[in-house]
Amino acid sequence: MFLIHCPYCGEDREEEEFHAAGEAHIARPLDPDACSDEEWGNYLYFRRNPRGLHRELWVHVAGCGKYFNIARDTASYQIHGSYRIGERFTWSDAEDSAAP
Amino acid sequence: MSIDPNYLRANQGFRLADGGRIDRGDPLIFSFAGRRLMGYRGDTLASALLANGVRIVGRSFKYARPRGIVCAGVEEPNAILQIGGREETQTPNVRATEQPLIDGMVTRPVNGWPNADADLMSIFGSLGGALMTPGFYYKTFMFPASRWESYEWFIRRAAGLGKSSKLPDPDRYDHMNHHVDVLVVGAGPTGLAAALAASESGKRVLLIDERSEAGGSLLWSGDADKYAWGEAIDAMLPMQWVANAVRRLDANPQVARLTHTTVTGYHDHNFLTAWERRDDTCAFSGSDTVPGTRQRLHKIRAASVVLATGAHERPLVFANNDLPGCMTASAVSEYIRRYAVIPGNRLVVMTANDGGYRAAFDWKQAGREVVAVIDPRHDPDSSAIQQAREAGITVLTGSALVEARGRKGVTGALVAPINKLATFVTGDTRLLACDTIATSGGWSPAVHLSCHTGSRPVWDDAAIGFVPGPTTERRYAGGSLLGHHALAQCLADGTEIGAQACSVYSDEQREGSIAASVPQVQSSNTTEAAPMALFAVPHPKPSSRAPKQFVDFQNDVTAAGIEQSTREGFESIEHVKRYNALGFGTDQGKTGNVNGMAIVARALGKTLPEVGTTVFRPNYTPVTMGAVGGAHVRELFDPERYTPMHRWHVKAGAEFENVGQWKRPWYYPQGNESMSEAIAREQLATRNGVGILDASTLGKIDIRGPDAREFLARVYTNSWAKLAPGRCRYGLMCGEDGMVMDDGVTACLADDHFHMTTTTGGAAHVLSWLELWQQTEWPELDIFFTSVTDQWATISIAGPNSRALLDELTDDIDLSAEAFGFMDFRTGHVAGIAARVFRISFTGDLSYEINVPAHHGQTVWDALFNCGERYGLTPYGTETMHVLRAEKGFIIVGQDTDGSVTPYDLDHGWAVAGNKPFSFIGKRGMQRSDCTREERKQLVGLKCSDPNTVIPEGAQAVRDPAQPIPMSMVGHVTSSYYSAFLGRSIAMGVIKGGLKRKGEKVYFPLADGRTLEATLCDPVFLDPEGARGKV
Amino acid sequence: MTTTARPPLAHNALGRTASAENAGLTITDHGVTGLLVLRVKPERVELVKAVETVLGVALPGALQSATVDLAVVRWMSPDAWLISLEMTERERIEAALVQALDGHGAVVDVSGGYAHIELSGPSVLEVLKTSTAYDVHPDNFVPGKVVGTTFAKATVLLRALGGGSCEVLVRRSLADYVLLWLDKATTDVGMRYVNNSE
Amino acid sequence: MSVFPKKRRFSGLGLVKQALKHQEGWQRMWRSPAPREHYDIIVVGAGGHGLATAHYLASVHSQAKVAVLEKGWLGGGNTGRNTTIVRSNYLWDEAARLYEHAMKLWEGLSQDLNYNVMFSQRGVMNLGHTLQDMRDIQRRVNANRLNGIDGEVLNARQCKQIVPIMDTSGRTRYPVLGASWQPRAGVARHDAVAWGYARAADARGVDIIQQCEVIDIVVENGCAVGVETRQHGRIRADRIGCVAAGNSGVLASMAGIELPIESHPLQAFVSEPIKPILDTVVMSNAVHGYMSQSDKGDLVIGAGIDSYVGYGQRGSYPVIEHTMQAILELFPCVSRVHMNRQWGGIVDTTPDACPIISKTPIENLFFNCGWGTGGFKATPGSGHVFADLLANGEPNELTAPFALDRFHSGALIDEHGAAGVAH
Ligand SMILES: Cc1cc2nc3c(=O)[nH]c(=O)nc-3n(C[C@H](O)[C@H](O)[C@H](O)COP(=O)(O)OP(=O)(O)OC[C@H]3O[C@@H](n4cnc5c(N)ncnc54)[C@H](O)[C@@H]3O)c2cc1C
Ligand SMILES: NC(=O)c1ccc[n+]([C@@H]2O[C@H](COP(=O)([O-])OP(=O)(O)OC[C@H]3O[C@@H](n4cnc5c(N)ncnc54)[C@H](O)[C@@H]3O)[C@@H](O)[C@H]2O)c1
Ligand SMILES: Cc1cc2nc3c(=O)[nH]c(=O)nc-3n(C[C@H](O)[C@H](O)[C@H](O)COP(=O)(O)O)c2cc1C
Ligand SMILES: [Zn+2]
Repeated sequence: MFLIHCPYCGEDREEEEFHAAGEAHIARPLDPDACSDEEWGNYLYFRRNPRGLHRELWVHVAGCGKYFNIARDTASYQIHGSYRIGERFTWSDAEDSAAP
Repeated sequence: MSIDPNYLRANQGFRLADGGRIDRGDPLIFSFAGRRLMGYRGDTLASALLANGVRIVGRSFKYARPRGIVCAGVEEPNAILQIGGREETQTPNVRATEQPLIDGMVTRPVNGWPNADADLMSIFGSLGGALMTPGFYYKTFMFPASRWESYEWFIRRAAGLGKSSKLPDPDRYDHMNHHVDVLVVGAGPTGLAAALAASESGKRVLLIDERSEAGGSLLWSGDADKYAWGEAIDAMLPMQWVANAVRRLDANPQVARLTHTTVTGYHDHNFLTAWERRDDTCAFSGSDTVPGTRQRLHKIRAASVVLATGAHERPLVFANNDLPGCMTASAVSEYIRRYAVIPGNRLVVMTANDGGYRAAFDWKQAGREVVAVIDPRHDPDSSAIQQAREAGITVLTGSALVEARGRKGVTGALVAPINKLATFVTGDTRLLACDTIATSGGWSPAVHLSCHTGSRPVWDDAAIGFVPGPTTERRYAGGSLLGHHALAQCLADGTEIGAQACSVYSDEQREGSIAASVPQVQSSNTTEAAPMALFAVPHPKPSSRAPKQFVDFQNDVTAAGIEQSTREGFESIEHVKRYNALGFGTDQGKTGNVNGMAIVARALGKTLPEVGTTVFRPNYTPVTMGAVGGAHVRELFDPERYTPMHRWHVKAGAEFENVGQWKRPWYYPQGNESMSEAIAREQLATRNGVGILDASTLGKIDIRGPDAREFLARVYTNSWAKLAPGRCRYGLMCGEDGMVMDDGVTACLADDHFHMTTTTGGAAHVLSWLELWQQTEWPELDIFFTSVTDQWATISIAGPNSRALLDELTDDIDLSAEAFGFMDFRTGHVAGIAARVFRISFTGDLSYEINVPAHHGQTVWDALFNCGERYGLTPYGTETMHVLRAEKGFIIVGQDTDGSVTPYDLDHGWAVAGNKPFSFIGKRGMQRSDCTREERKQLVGLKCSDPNTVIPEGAQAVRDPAQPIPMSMVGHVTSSYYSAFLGRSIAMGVIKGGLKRKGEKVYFPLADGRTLEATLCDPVFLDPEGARGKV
Repeated sequence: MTTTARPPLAHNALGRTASAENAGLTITDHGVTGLLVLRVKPERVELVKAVETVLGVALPGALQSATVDLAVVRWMSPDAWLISLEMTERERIEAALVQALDGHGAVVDVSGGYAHIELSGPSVLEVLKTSTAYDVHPDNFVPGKVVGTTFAKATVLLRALGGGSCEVLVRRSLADYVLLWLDKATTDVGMRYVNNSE
Repeated sequence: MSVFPKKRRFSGLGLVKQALKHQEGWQRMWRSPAPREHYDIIVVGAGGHGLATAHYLASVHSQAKVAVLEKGWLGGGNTGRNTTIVRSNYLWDEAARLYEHAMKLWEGLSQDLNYNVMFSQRGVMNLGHTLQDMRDIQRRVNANRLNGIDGEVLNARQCKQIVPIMDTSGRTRYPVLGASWQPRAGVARHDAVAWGYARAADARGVDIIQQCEVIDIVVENGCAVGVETRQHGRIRADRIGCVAAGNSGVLASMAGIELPIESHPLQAFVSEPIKPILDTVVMSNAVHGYMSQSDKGDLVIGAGIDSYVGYGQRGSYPVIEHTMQAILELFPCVSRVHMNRQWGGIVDTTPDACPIISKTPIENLFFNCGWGTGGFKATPGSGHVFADLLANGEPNELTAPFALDRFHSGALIDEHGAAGVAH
């Protein structure tokens, strides 16, 4: 069970207080109406789903109610950082080249 | 009990006259397989059985061979018993070696018919033994195919260990959360030293051990001893040192200690679970007193974890090594020293290391005969051997015990000389008469916990075992767990890692600079001979032809079976595990796994590290399901949410419906009314007079901010730009895929202030959906959402008399049609309470939704009833609400939609404003090519040709009922009722191309053989002009 | 017309008002308390200032609370505070806050939406530890600290009070569940229920 | 017609003969061949689906030069860690047809493979706890029957008759209102399925290469031409079919494409073995847990997925805990039984809870994945239809609806609503 740092509460909290909300930084196309079915489908459903470093969106439902991002390794489950919406996070590793 | 205790006491023929950590003043009487026996407080069930000379404790799983107690701790594979005198407390598969003896306890073997001593199945076992090799099932029982089910019936009945109760468990379980700086697992010398060192930091320390008291292996090796291990710690006898350490720890308020508590799982980010056995006395003694909490699961989050879990002794693999009387060497010592129980009279020891000699010394000291110690090492030189010889014990080096003899227990040991590598027998065998065989193949570190988070153990040649591998957790290990068997080393390890573990916070304290002093060991043990890596003992015959050599006792896995599987291509240790069920038992292979791996390595010509281990997973030892569930059972399984008027509904005799976590009144039967009668009555009363519904469960969200309007326009499909204060609007909410997700009415309180309602079940999801968009996508919008679901009691009154009724209770709201029109919203007072009143309708009739602060809900509800009688005020529940709305063709999201329905499919195109400037959520999704197909399933009304027949909900529609199966289906019924008001059945459903096919017929072939016919129609069955609501 | 406000626990399934002798846990039900949710973006400094003037206290930071004569202000989220005050003061303060916010932020009356209870007695720590995974050790959960967390299967706002006591604010509809939970959780230590709502 | 020479066929008599020879005469069930340089078809992943694909490629399509590459040991993925529920009572026509196709193959599988996969048609019960559950059950059972799939709707009393240990008293937090019941459904011995397919495919000349991890897919001019492996370097092939379950996304990214898939941990656990108390499979969406009892006696219990992406073959503890509570809600008598072991798999979930059996934007590269939490039951059918796709290069009637393009057109086959837990 994860111990997750909420960047708003400023504390490490138990996973049970949070919900995972999928891959982070998936921007809504600026002009949806101009998207092809394919572009729209990609936005809706297609994901990087990496084995390794992953930026993802979580929400502190039982706590402050805020959405935020965590940078986590999906293989080791290690969390490398939590950061607020709008902030950026970079791994010291160059390994993260595939990231957006 | 009626039996004379003195008689029972005298029956403990294998109890030593003195010694042991038992309380002879507290005799406990228990039964095993129907026999009454006696033991003492401090005994385990196993030690008490041995004291009474019980040798056979069960029959083996596959071959029904007699089995006895092998170990003294959690690694025990055989002594798995059924406990419980009453049906509701029947507890299967309890390890006798761990279970404290309880007065009045009723115990039985789990297998054996008519009993374990004389099991008839053993006849099959020995006959079938030759056939029932690995893969047996996969290779047979295939013909004829139809017979498999009956074969299986027999297989299932033969399998399984104990039996479950069939009555609900009367006991209570709970959970306890902990946050500590240092968790120390294991209270042997290593763990105690670690806890002592850590406790000096002032940090929070938790020390846990599965045994009934601290001390670990010192419990069987740490008291006065005149042989090689006459050790002292800080000039105290080891067990005195333990007592002293425990005193110091208990005096420290920052230290907590749990005994009889097993750390069962090590999860990510240093989260561990520990299972505490608190109180089994009531359950097992048959007493009727109300029990407290039987077991508790501790959930521990630790900044760092110290593992000091020690090691398990490996029995050697030799022919017939499963005969009762074969034990591990340390178990023999533990029974003698800790419990004052001698498991037999004549002992043969076979050990590949010096430690095994202890069993011989203890045995001799207890005054019994040691026949010989067999040591496979050629000319080892150690104090142990010297002292053994000095004590007159025969030591045969360069030899092996190749086979045990006996039928229901050991009667002899076959011994032979072997080569230096211990790979084959080099000379003639010799039979030694004995009744007990103690073996030690070495020690397997208890790496289990260290592996649970995915870390793989690594082979350590010096330890002759797997030790914990690298991890990303803050985890420290020491002592026997690292293969360090010298007591001084264990204490040094513990002190060091204890200090390290608590210094992770402060940089200046790194690397164990806490000045805890290492307890000093004084020992007379001077020379040690290197242990030998021996696992399976050679036999004059190949293992396929020798008597069975057991590796995993619980699953009857043999050396020959393992070799056969490698021959069949099962080369991965994981395949071997699964093909043989090696390590699959309740002991998870604690004694058998490494031996099994060694046999695989031998068969494949690989090294043990090349073969590797299987994956260790929780649980370390099995945990009751009740403890895992904790107190969240029965009425606490999931919260029940109540509306402010809940108790009134209960008193009014309502039947309730579960909607999400809410309890909603479903209908209110009166007298002997049936459900349909009650609903008909509620419907008619509402349509003709006035009905009242508790709608407090609706989700309610207060939305405020200058950008509220813009936001609503983005998340709803329709337009919000022109909704004036004081007005309400219905909205559909879609996902980005264009599928309907929720609906509800939103009122405009002020230009920048809205009151949104959602479905009961969708409330939480909708709020987080709004937050998601606002927080992550449009943070620039100045707007706030606050859940006010619980703040407002919502009372809906519907029916032609609703205005008159409400008028009685309000002075400051003008209810006239002109002043307060349909879809208007007003604030004012109802029954003296400040209220928000919406004139909206889910029934099609004149209707008001009164919202008052929840703490006044009951007051207003009562006030309505106070003057309601003359209007025929009738409470109605969700079922009537469903009928009333269906008469009007109003949808229920989740019932009439299922995640594959767009607003257009619902013919709700009117609620979609395609020309809004912002491409609202769902707009693009509903325009995808498949979502605009002509022949999509669309919501229509359905009129059954027989007006008295209600088409079942979920009935599937076909156009041609005569077609053969598989039929081509065109849709299904989503809502269907008998409308008492219309005097006929009505239904809605989604039908392919339905909107263009109104007037056509569809058919519903039902499971009961009937085929119903219905005509597609408009879903508004009542008052299509909407006149009733607008009066 | 005079009415009686019903506290959230008034219809609890247990109907428990009696007291157990030597109870390990005492539950004090404060009944209906005036409660306002205040929403304002902390970066809108001028609005925060105005609000603070109304309350007479600075808005507390993460996981903190502030107590003044008038009210207790609890941090809920970076842009949300829960203010408890006398019912009689609620309307006045609500209006003043709305005015201070000048069309931004939000003030929402949630007085009816919560049960407000207090846990005290020798077993509080033990009961909290069986009920929440939050670290309630007094080293961490110091008086005045406010945390949103799970309590059994409900979501609550906990505030540490002096003397090892703890305030629990839970949504009204879940209050009976929480009480039932506490009743079972005190099987070994006993509990006492005190209705302090008038 | 068996592919096995008489000597290698398994039979009761053969067992006796081996017993007389002290089991020394058993032969390998599959070879351990060195890979060739080139294959007509490479199947990546030796789970049940991949092995079944190879078996049917060889037996139905007479494809001889086929290799199955497996990074670990065959059957060690989700095939080796699932709760073995087999049923075909899916809601939507497309799904129902596919799973029923599999069900028919299950019914003769032991004989087809000459390997007893212990397929036990003991029935599967899906409980309903709310009125909406019961509507959904009615809808699904009606659809099943018209699709020719067996199914019945049971009331609570009938449920109790079949499962006496279940609490149907109505006093539970979420009372059992009824269930759907598919008598032909059941369980099978998961490992045996992998082993049986492997043995049969091997006998027909398929190379099963274990300890051979694909680390890259070689794409030339938009066309897949081979794979790079960690242990054996490059192996070329005319067509490549990826059947890697939870690792599908990783393989896709090797080819430079994304899939509508997220890989989540799915956990399960077993009790210690006990005497028979449960003769069927019971599943419940609403309280979220399901349970059966294996022939060995352990209660096999499945959980819901963890909500995050995870490749660790383990999930979080609360999921286990909640599942256990659900099981105790339904079966309060098993509370004193001990839970022995828990584990996790990596399931490839799609937005509509239906598989992807499809061509890809890369020529000659095919995927069979997205079976998520419920693909064991499809193993024979999945292999059968994927073999067809690989052999012909074009989808057939059964596979066409499961192509990738549905995620663009919107023609999803949404099994979420009606089937919920999709095991
Ligand atoms: C806990 C759990 C319970 C389940 N319960 C059920 C159930 O009751 N009923 C049901 O029908 N389904 C169930 N499922 C789902 C079912 O297990 C899977 O859908 C099914 O087994 C998938 O089979 P597969 O052959 O596609 O995948 P797998 O068996 O996972 O095989 C994929 C193989 O690909 C290999 N591989 C991956 N990447 C590479 C690479 N790069 N190179 C080489 N090889 C690679 C893997 O090692 C693996 O062996 C459950 C799943 C889990 C985890
Ligand atoms: N060759 C030998 O003679 C030999 C071999 C092994 C050990 N020893 C002796 O054993 C001692 C080793 O000390 P140690 O402290 O490392 O080990 P230990 O075996 O003394 O103590 C380990 C303790 O951890 C407990 N434990 C293990 N797993 C647990 C779990 N999951 N949850 C709760 N408790 C758990 C055990 O019950 C035990 O009490 C030394 O005194 C050493 O001399 C000697
Ligand atoms: C249906 C089924 C039944 C199982 N029964 C047992 C069992 O009785 N004992 C056991 O130790 N493991 C059992 N397992 C679990 C396996 O030991 C193992 O945990 C699982 O296959 C996952 O592999 P891994 O743990 O090696 O990663 C069972 C697995 C399945 C799928
Ligand atoms: Zn937070």
